[in-house]
This record gives sequence, C-alpha cells and structure tokens, in this order.
Amino acid sequence: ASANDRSIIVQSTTSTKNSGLYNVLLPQFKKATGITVHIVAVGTGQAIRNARNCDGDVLLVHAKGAEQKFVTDGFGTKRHDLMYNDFVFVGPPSDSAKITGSKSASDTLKKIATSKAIFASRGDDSGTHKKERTLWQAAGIDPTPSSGKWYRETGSGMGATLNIAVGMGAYAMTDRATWIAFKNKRDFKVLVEGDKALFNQYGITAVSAKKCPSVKTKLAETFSAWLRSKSGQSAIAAYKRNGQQLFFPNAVTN
Amino acid sequence: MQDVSSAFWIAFGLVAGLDADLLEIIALSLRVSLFALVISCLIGLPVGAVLAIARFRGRSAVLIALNALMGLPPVVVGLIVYLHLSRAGPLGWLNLLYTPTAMIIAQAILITPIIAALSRQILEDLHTEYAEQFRSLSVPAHTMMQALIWDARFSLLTVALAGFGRAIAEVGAVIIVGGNIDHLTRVMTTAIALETSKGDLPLALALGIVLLVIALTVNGLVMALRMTAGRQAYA
Amino acid sequence: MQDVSSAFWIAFGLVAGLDADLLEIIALSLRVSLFALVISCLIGLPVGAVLAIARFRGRSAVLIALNALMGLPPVVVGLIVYLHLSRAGPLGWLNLLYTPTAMIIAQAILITPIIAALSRQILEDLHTEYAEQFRSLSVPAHTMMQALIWDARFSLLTVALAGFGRAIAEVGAVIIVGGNIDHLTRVMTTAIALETSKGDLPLALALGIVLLVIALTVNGLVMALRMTAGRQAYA
Amino acid sequence: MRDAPSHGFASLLPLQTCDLTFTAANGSRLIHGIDLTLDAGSLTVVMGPNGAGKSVFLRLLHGLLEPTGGTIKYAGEPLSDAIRKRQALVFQKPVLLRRSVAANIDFVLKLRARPGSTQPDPVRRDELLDQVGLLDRAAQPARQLSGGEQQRLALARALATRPDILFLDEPTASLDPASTLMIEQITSDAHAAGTKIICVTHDVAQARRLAGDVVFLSNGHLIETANADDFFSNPKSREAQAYLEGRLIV
Amino acid sequence: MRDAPSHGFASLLPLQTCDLTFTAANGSRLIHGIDLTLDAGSLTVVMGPNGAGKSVFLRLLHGLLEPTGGTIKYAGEPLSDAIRKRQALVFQKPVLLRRSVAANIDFVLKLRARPGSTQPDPVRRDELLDQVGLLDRAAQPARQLSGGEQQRLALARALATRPDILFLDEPTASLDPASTLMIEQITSDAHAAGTKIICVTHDVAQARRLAGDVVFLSNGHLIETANADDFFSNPKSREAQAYLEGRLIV
Ligand SMILES: Nc1ncnc2c1ncn2[C@@H]1O[C@H](COP(=O)(O)OP(=O)(O)OP(=O)(O)O)[C@@H](O)[C@H]1O
Ligand SMILES: Nc1ncnc2c1ncn2[C@@H]1O[C@H](COP(=O)(O)OP(=O)(O)OP(=O)(O)O)[C@@H](O)[C@H]1O
Ligand SMILES: [Mg+2]
Ligand SMILES: [Mg+2]
Repeated sequence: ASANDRSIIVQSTTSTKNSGLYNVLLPQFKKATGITVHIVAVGTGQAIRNARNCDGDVLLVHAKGAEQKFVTDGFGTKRHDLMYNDFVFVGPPSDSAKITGSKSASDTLKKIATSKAIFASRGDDSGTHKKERTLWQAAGIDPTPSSGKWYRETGSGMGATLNIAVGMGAYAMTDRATWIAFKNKRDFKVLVEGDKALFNQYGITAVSAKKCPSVKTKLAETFSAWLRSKSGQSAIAAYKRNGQQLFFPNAVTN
Repeated sequence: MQDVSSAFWIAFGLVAGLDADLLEIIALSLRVSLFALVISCLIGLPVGAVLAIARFRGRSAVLIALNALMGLPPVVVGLIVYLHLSRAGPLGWLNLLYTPTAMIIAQAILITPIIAALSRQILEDLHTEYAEQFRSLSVPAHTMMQALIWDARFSLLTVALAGFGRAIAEVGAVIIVGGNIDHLTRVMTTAIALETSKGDLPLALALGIVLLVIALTVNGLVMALRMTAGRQAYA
Repeated sequence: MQDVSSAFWIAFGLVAGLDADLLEIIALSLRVSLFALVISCLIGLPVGAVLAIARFRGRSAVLIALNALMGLPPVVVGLIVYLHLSRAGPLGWLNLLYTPTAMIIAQAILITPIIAALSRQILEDLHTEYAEQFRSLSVPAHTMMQALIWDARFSLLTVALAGFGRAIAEVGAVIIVGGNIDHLTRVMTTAIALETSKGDLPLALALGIVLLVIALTVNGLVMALRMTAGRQAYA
Repeated sequence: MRDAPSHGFASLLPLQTCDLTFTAANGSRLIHGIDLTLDAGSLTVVMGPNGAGKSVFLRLLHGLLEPTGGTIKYAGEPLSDAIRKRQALVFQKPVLLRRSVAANIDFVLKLRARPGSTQPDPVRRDELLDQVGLLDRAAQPARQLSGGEQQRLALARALATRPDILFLDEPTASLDPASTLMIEQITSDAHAAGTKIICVTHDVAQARRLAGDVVFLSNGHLIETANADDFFSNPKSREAQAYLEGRLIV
Repeated sequence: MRDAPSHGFASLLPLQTCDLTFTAANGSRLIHGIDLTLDAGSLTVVMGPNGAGKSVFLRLLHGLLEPTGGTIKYAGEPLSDAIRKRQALVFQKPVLLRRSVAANIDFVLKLRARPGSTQPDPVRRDELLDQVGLLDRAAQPARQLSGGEQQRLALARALATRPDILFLDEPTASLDPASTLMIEQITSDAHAAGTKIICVTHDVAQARRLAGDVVFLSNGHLIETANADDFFSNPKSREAQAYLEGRLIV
C-alpha cells in the first residue's frame, strides 16, 4: 500500500467486523468516493495501540474514555459519536441463577454472584470488558477473588468468549450486534436486556497527521464524514440480520 | 522499537520477581505441552516405525496424508475437540472442556502427525541399513520397531524437540478448548495473545521471552541428559 | 457433532463451487507459505549443513538455542515483525505492514529454525557415514555441504514438508502482520479464525477441511515429483 | 555346547533350484535360469568372479530377494518363514547394530529364546564370543571393532541362531591367517555336526581346504558344479580354468 | 595417461614417525609409541593380526586421527592440509556416495580440477573406470555394485586424485584372483611411476609379490620392520613367525 493509493486502513473492534456491517458500508463508500477501505479487526486495546503506532488511518472502537485519551494525546484529530447499540446478558435456558426478566444489570450480576453461577467474562480490557467491570462496581461486587472459580476470565474476543460460554453453559455479557450475528448460539437466549446502563456507544476518530505524518488524514476524514453523513447513517440503520437492526446511528450530522 | 528493549527489562523483572501468577502459568504450559508430547511420542513413534518398515499397497497415499497432517491447522483441531467435548457433544458428559486435559488432547492431536512423519523419515533411513540383516534373522516386526527406535534414539530426540516446540508455542487450539481462563487454563501463549489484544506489546513480548527461556531450559536439560547417556552407554 | 458432518457438506460445496473469493484466499495462502518455505530452505539448509559438519566450541549451546527456537511462538514473531514494520518502527518507511510480504517475512522467521534444526539432524546422520571419506579427500566445507544436502535430498523433503505444514497452518503471526484484511491479506487460517469468532463453526471447519485438501494436494505433488526423480536419477 | 541344529525337525535338504532367475528393478538380469541340487553331507563352496552374482544367489536362496522366475525348494517345500528361520547368512559387508559387541549377540539370543524366557543367556553369549576370539571386547561398541573383528562378530551372531543351513559370503575376506584358520575350523565343526554350509570365497586355497563340492558361477550363469577334487584338479569349463589361473574371464 | 604424481613438488618422503601414540576416547591405547622411517623407492606392506592397529595407523599417517602423542613428519614437515591433499587412502570398507559409479569419480575429479574448470573430465573418468574394469557400469548406482566392484571403484576414486602417497587398506580382500592381479598390476605401475604405496594386507602371497619392505604391527606395537625378502624368509620376531605360520598370537 504505497502512500499515493486511494486506500485507508481502519483499526476496528471485532464486533463491528464480525457483525458484517462493513460488508454493506464499504461498497457504498467506495462507490461514492472511490476510496478502498481495509479493516483490521483486533481487540480494542490492540486497535488503539496500532493506531498510536500510526498503523491505521481511522480508529473505530467503543471505549469512549480511551478514545478521548487518544485524542488528547494528540493521536486523533477529533472523536465523533457514530452509532450505538446495547449490551445484553445471554445464558442457557435452564437459567440456574434465575436472571430472566431482571430489570437491571445490577440485579442480574448480584443474582449471578450469589448463586455462584458460572459467568464468562472477556477479561481482556476491551470496551466490553471495561463496561462489564463498571457494572460489577455499580452492583457493589468484586468478582476478581472468584476468578478461576465461577468467574471465568476468558482473555479472549467476544466471539471466542461466546463460544466458551456456550461450551460450558455460562452466562455472558455481549454487545447485541455480535450476538445477533453469532452463529454458535445453540440453545442460548438473551435473558436480560433493556437497562439504560447497558448502552453501548461506538465512536470514530481520524488519526492525526501531527503525530503520524504518514497517515492519510484527508481520506480518513472523508470516511469519517461519510459515515456520519445522511447516506452513511441511513446505511447503518438499514443494516439488519435476521430481521433485526444491529446498530443505531446517532452521529451529530452537520 | 523501544518496545523491544523495554520488553527485555520487563521479562527480566518477571523472571526475577518470580510472580506467583506467572509461575502458575509457566507450570501449566509445561505440564500441558510435556504431557501432550509424551502421548504423541507413545503414538507417533510406533506409527512412524511401522510406516518405516511396512511395505503395502497405498503406502504412498498414507505417507502423503501423514505429511499433509503436519499442516493440520491448530484452530481446526481446537474446533474438533471443542465440538466433541462441548456440553452438546458426544463426550460432553466427561466435563473436560476448559480443563488442562482438553488442552493436552488438542495438542497431542496436533503434534502426533509431526512426530510420526518425522520419525518415519529418520527410522526409514536407518532401516535401509538394517533391513536385510533383520530380514535374514527373521526379526518380528515389533522387535524391529523397538530396535530401530532404540538405535535411532538420539536422532529421534530432535524430532521430539520439534514436537515440543510446536506444542509449547501453540495457541490456536488451546485457546479454543482451554478458553484461556485465568487461574484455570491460561498458558504462556494464550497470555501472550491476551496482552497483545490489550495492546500491551512490551508485556506480550516479555512473556514471549520468558517462553523462549523455558524452551531453552527444556532443550538444555534434554541435551545434558543426552550427553550423559551418550557417555555412559554407547551410541 | 452435527456440525462436523455439515462441515463436510459445506466444504464440498465450497470446493465444488470454486468461489472466486475462496480461490483468492487459497492462492494467497499458498503464495505466502511457499515463498516463506523457499526462503527458509535457502537459509535453513545451509545453516543445518554447517552445524552438521562443523565442530567448534559452543556448538552444543548453538544446537540448544536452535532446537529451542523451534518453539518460537508465532504471536511473538508476529509482534517483533510488527514492531519493525510498523510506521513507527525502523522499517516503517518500507510500507510493508499489512501486506503479503510482511506475512512471508513472519512465516520465514518462524520456520527457518525448524528447517535448520531438523535438517541438521538428518545431515549429521549422513555425515557420520561420509565424514572420513570426505576428510581423506580434503573436501572443502562448501562442497561437503552441497554433497550432503544433495545426497540427503529425499530425506530433507520431509523436513521441508514439515516446514510447509507449519507455515500453511500458522495463524498467530500472519494475523498480526497481515491484519486479515479482506481481499488483501486474508489467508485460509485467518479466515478460519474469523469464522470461529463469528461462531460459524461449520464454515470454519469446512475451511479447515479445504486447507487440509490443499496441504494434501501439495504433498501429493511433491511425492509424485520425488518418485519421478527417484526413478530417473538414482537415489 | 552345540552350534549344530538344535532340534529334531526334518532336514531342509536337498535344496533344489529350478530355472532360478532374477532380474533387477533396472531390468538387468543378474541370475539366469539356474538348476541346481545341493545335498546334505558335503560342504558347498560357491566361486566365481566379482559380479558373477554369488551374493545375489545367496540372497535368493535365503529369501532376501524374491526370484523373478523359477523355484527354490527345501526338501521339496517352497521357501517359507519357518524354513528361513532355520537358516543364517553372514553378509559380505556385515551390518552390526549400533550397540556393544555383547548386545549384538544378545539381540539374536533373545530373538531365538524359547517363548517365556526373555533374558538372553549370558553363558551362551560368552561361549560364542570366545569362539571367535572377541570375549575381551564384549563391552566395546560393535562399530568400533576392526574390520576383521567385525566379520568374526557377524559369524558369532549367525551361529547364535543355531542354523540348519549357514550361508557364508566371503567370511574370511579380511581376516588374518590365524583367524582364517580359526573360522575354517568353526565352519568344519559346524559342518561335521550336521549344519549345511554354503560358503562363497575367492580364496582358492581355502576352497581347497573346505569344499566338498563346488558351484561355479559367472555372469549370472551356473557354469559348473563338481566334486571339489575334480573341480580343482580338472575344471571342465573355460571360465573355471581361467578363474583358477587368475586370468580375466571375458 | 599417468596416475603418478602430477606435479613437480618436492617429495613428501621420508615419512618419519617418532613415538607415535594414539589413545582412543574410551581410554584404550591403540598405538604404542611407534618410531618408523619410510623412504621413497620401496613399496611398503603393513601386516599384522586383526585388531593390531593397522587401519588406525594408516588413519594417523593420513591425518584422519590426531595422534595423542608423538609426531609424524613428511620430508621433515609436520602433516598439513597441503600434504594431506597429496595423499589418498582406500578404506577397508569403502564409503561410496549415493550416486552413480561415474558420479563418484566425477566428484573427485571436480574436486581436484584446476580452479576455473568446474566440469570433470569425462575422458579421464572413463580411463579410470576402464582401468578397474568398471567402464560398462558407469551409469549404475555405486551402492548396487558387488563387494569386489565397490572395492575397485574406491581404488579408481583414489587414483583420480593422482596422489604422491597412496594408502591401501586391504584393497583386494574381496576380489577374485584375476581382479587381484589386476589391482596388483595397477599398484606396481603406480609405484614404478613414483607414487609411494603403503598397503595393508593379510594375503601373504600378495605381500610377497608386492612388498619391498614390511612393517609388522601387533597389539598396537611396532614389532618388526624389514626388507621383504628377509621378513618372509627369516622373520625375527616371535609374533611375525606365528603370523606367517597361521598361528594365533597370544
Ligand atoms: N539392485 C541391483 N540392481 C542392479 N544390479 C545389481 C543390483 N544388485 C547387484 N547388482 C549387480 O549384480 C551383479 C552381481 O552382484 P553380486 O553382489 O551378486 O556379485 P558377487 O558375485 O557377489 O561379486 P563379489 O565377488 O564382488 O562380491 C553385480 O554386477 C552388481 O553390480
Ligand atoms: N574409536 C575406538 N575406540 C576404541 N577402540 C577402538 C576404536 N577404533 C578401533 N578400536 C580398536 O582398535 C584396535 C585396532 O583397530 P584397527 O581397525 O586398526 O585394526 P586392524 O589392524 O586394522 O585390524 P583388521 O585386520 O581386522 O582390519 C581394534 O581392536 C579395535 O577394536
Ligand atoms: Mg558378493
Ligand atoms: Mg583394518
């Protein structure tokens, strides 16, 4: 990829990639602008790290705090809200902790903790994992002493963690997009959803040419702007799997 | 590149500090890979020996398949073991998924073809030398296999070390069947993968260095043993 | 277990359908791994030959290190190559990150020690036979190396096939330096990893079967070549 | 101690070949339709120039090579595993295991031990080594032995099987005069005890000392079989005459 | 065609050993302080019982083994690579490359070719093969040759280096009478052309035919060196007497 081709690299979370969203967005974008987009899907931490090494032109993740630090450190031009969905708790139908129908995330986690039902945590410092830890904190529980017992930190991506949860009949928290697109559900179902605390915001940031002279800021800005434009946002809204919408656009269009 | 040099410092600190968590991970890595290696040798060496001496229709096809199996992708092995051991799978009742045993099974499946294919070659080379003498003495097949394996034992050590290297460095299969669960099934390679996905590249590299130190230690011990044995008995 | 049988059907469909995307992925897999293998043989065979014939102080240490390097974890190799090729790295100006070339480099680093260590063993075994005769004829070292490699070429094929197997099945390194980018750096193993993380286990398994078919084909071709060569010239 | 046949089985003799033919994988015919009968009672020496096919012929008789034509019968029976087990062959280039001298004998003793007794008999091993003058070398790696010592060890290993038929392929080629006589004595003793000896040699003097009858091969053809006295005093074929006179056979 | 020394370098002779001693890695002393001077002009035959150390001695003289004591000098110079290149050794058990007969010769011709000419000379190769009677076998794999043919090929390979000193370790041990005479003729010719021959043999008749002087070893000790006529008519040492009479040396 030489400097003058019309292509950019996006460092992205795996959830957006695995959901198949890019498969519909990128052809439309290419048609509109002629720019080719290459997606590198890795863990949130690795994505930010790669972008800090100037190995991407755009960062698309869901860890607002880390993204903002990325910008204040001078690596990103500006962070924009792009879209959202929500997190859900999934588990086996037997539901030994009886979490089905719980109103809040806190309730759910308390029930899991008291019944010592097996819970598969990502344990990888990803956006999802950070969110999960905030929720435990809010519920007033510290699961870490039970690590390796009922609290299983998989240290893996979302898909791998879901495979593990399904394999051992454990509860897990996942973003809805990954879950809907996930094919190894077996008898697992969404058991808890809808709490405001489970909101999941995705952001987009163009990498700054100040720190990374080699990045194609212009093309990156074009991609970011298009995604936040009417056509980009409606393309996001139109993307469905199994009849369900996966992402809800919420960029501040201008 | 700074990462690389800082990785050495971190690695040094990790080893010097002898962190309990790290020791646990190292111990599990060694346990899983050495166990898998023993199983693979118990299966792979006889298979290699049989293929080295037996001449039968379709032998070429078997050799092609065996050599091809050296290219068995770890993820695929992981998936197959996962599907068998999963709750829904035929062996689900054994409750082995996400245990070190599952990881041993997966690694053993992965490296048995390597041990078998490489030892086949070495034993066959020795067999071209011994074949007529053995046939003249009417040596039964199993005695022949034993004799070949014994007389080639020092060359076969390199094969075993190749298998060990493959096992200890392997991540794709163990992460699927082991799950990289902290304090339960986390080994060096899955820990490295985790730190990498967290973006903590210096720590990941440092763990990699520690892993290489482990591999060096094991190889050094084996070499020392080999030299003692070579001095005592005759090669 | 149903997954396993459906995987076979999907694999069959994939192969029968000869999907253009799949062909692209297969072609890239082969290109990367074969290229890496050629590089590794060009480096590893001479290194193996030198170590087979040379006797020097510290040779044991070198052999231990070489054997240990067979346990080089792919993720670590991936990271090191990444840190060098990253735009922030010393070779960033080459713009090689996320290209097939980067993947070739990573795989070559990974399998060169394997080729070197295994060929060392095989060449050393042959050398014990030839050594005195060569020394009597005052054969210079490079001629000796050439002669050993040539006369052991059929045994070394198995070593090369082991290296190929390791390369074609490898995922940890290529996914870091290649990025698993669609239509650019996606190979069979990274595609399998992707489908696994999507939970599409039958498709992942099917791709694994296709990968094994590729490995089988390559091994079959090599064996056919070997037999033709063995018939024409003398082994 | 007996090195002679250790059992009361029926004799393997006469050994009969009928139109025995062998063609190598590369298409060259190494043995051309040999018809031969060898009986018990006399020690057979096989002679012929280099490349005549003597070693190939022994390999065929011992079942190491499969004839491409013709038949081999031992007392009317085709060659079987049971018959092969009652034979031993000392190769022209002995292949010794990468083990000690003693372990090379032990390997064979264990192989032929009665089922149940898995330990080789150390007394018999030492007897055998003593017989070929290698007892003081028992612990040495076999491949370190001198050329002549290796040949003697190979003979001891063959005797360890107590064969009914013993094929010897130039067993004294690199032995000193004393060892040569020693091996000839062992051979004669075995012969006297009822073992059928079929021995290849280029040493005409040795052949005269040992042979009861002579089989002469050249170029893969059976040229002459004769009683030893007749053969040496009055060879019938031009080839045998030339051979004995040390002339090149064209 | 010349198989004799191919250059005008200074002679390598006399060959002198002084207190030459060799102790194996396992601690056993194989050669005990040998003092010996071999001059140009006479063909030297080395004799001695099996295990006497003849092959080890040749290996030491040819620089394949490092003496653990004493010195070896060629015309006053210590053994060097340059000197070693002007020697050749035919091993008791020849090791042939896993290639064709012709390729085994070509390998050596290429090795000794003048710098620049990387192609072996096919005419010279064919001459050499013809000399040992293997020309019609050029294309055959060397390891398929019969025992005697392999030994002849090994000799041709040694001659291909046009050595100034040629060590032969039982070169005719498994040759037929005609080939034996042929090899003796080649050896005598080379000797006549100025090549120093040092030949190990157990064949007393052959030693009588060839030897100018005899070196007799036993048990790693130099027992006797003598003019050949004197040695065979009147051996001085008890060991040599016993050897020639075919008695075991204790
Ligand atoms: N596998 C083979 N393919 C082709 N030719 C072969 C093969 N094996 C042996 N030969 C040839 O067959 C001929 C007979 O070989 P053999 O070893 O029987 O000779 P021999 O009579 O024992 O000679 P020597 O006295 O030298 O030992 C030789 O010319 C040899 O080159
Ligand atoms: N590496 C070694 N370590 C210990 N002993 C050895 C070694 N090599 C040879 N020997 C012993 O040294 C002695 C001399 O061996 P050598 O091969 O020189 O005998 P030789 O005189 O050539 O006998 P032959 O006539 O049988 O060829 C033998 O007894 C042999 O066992
Ligand atoms: Mg022969
Ligand atoms: Mg010798």
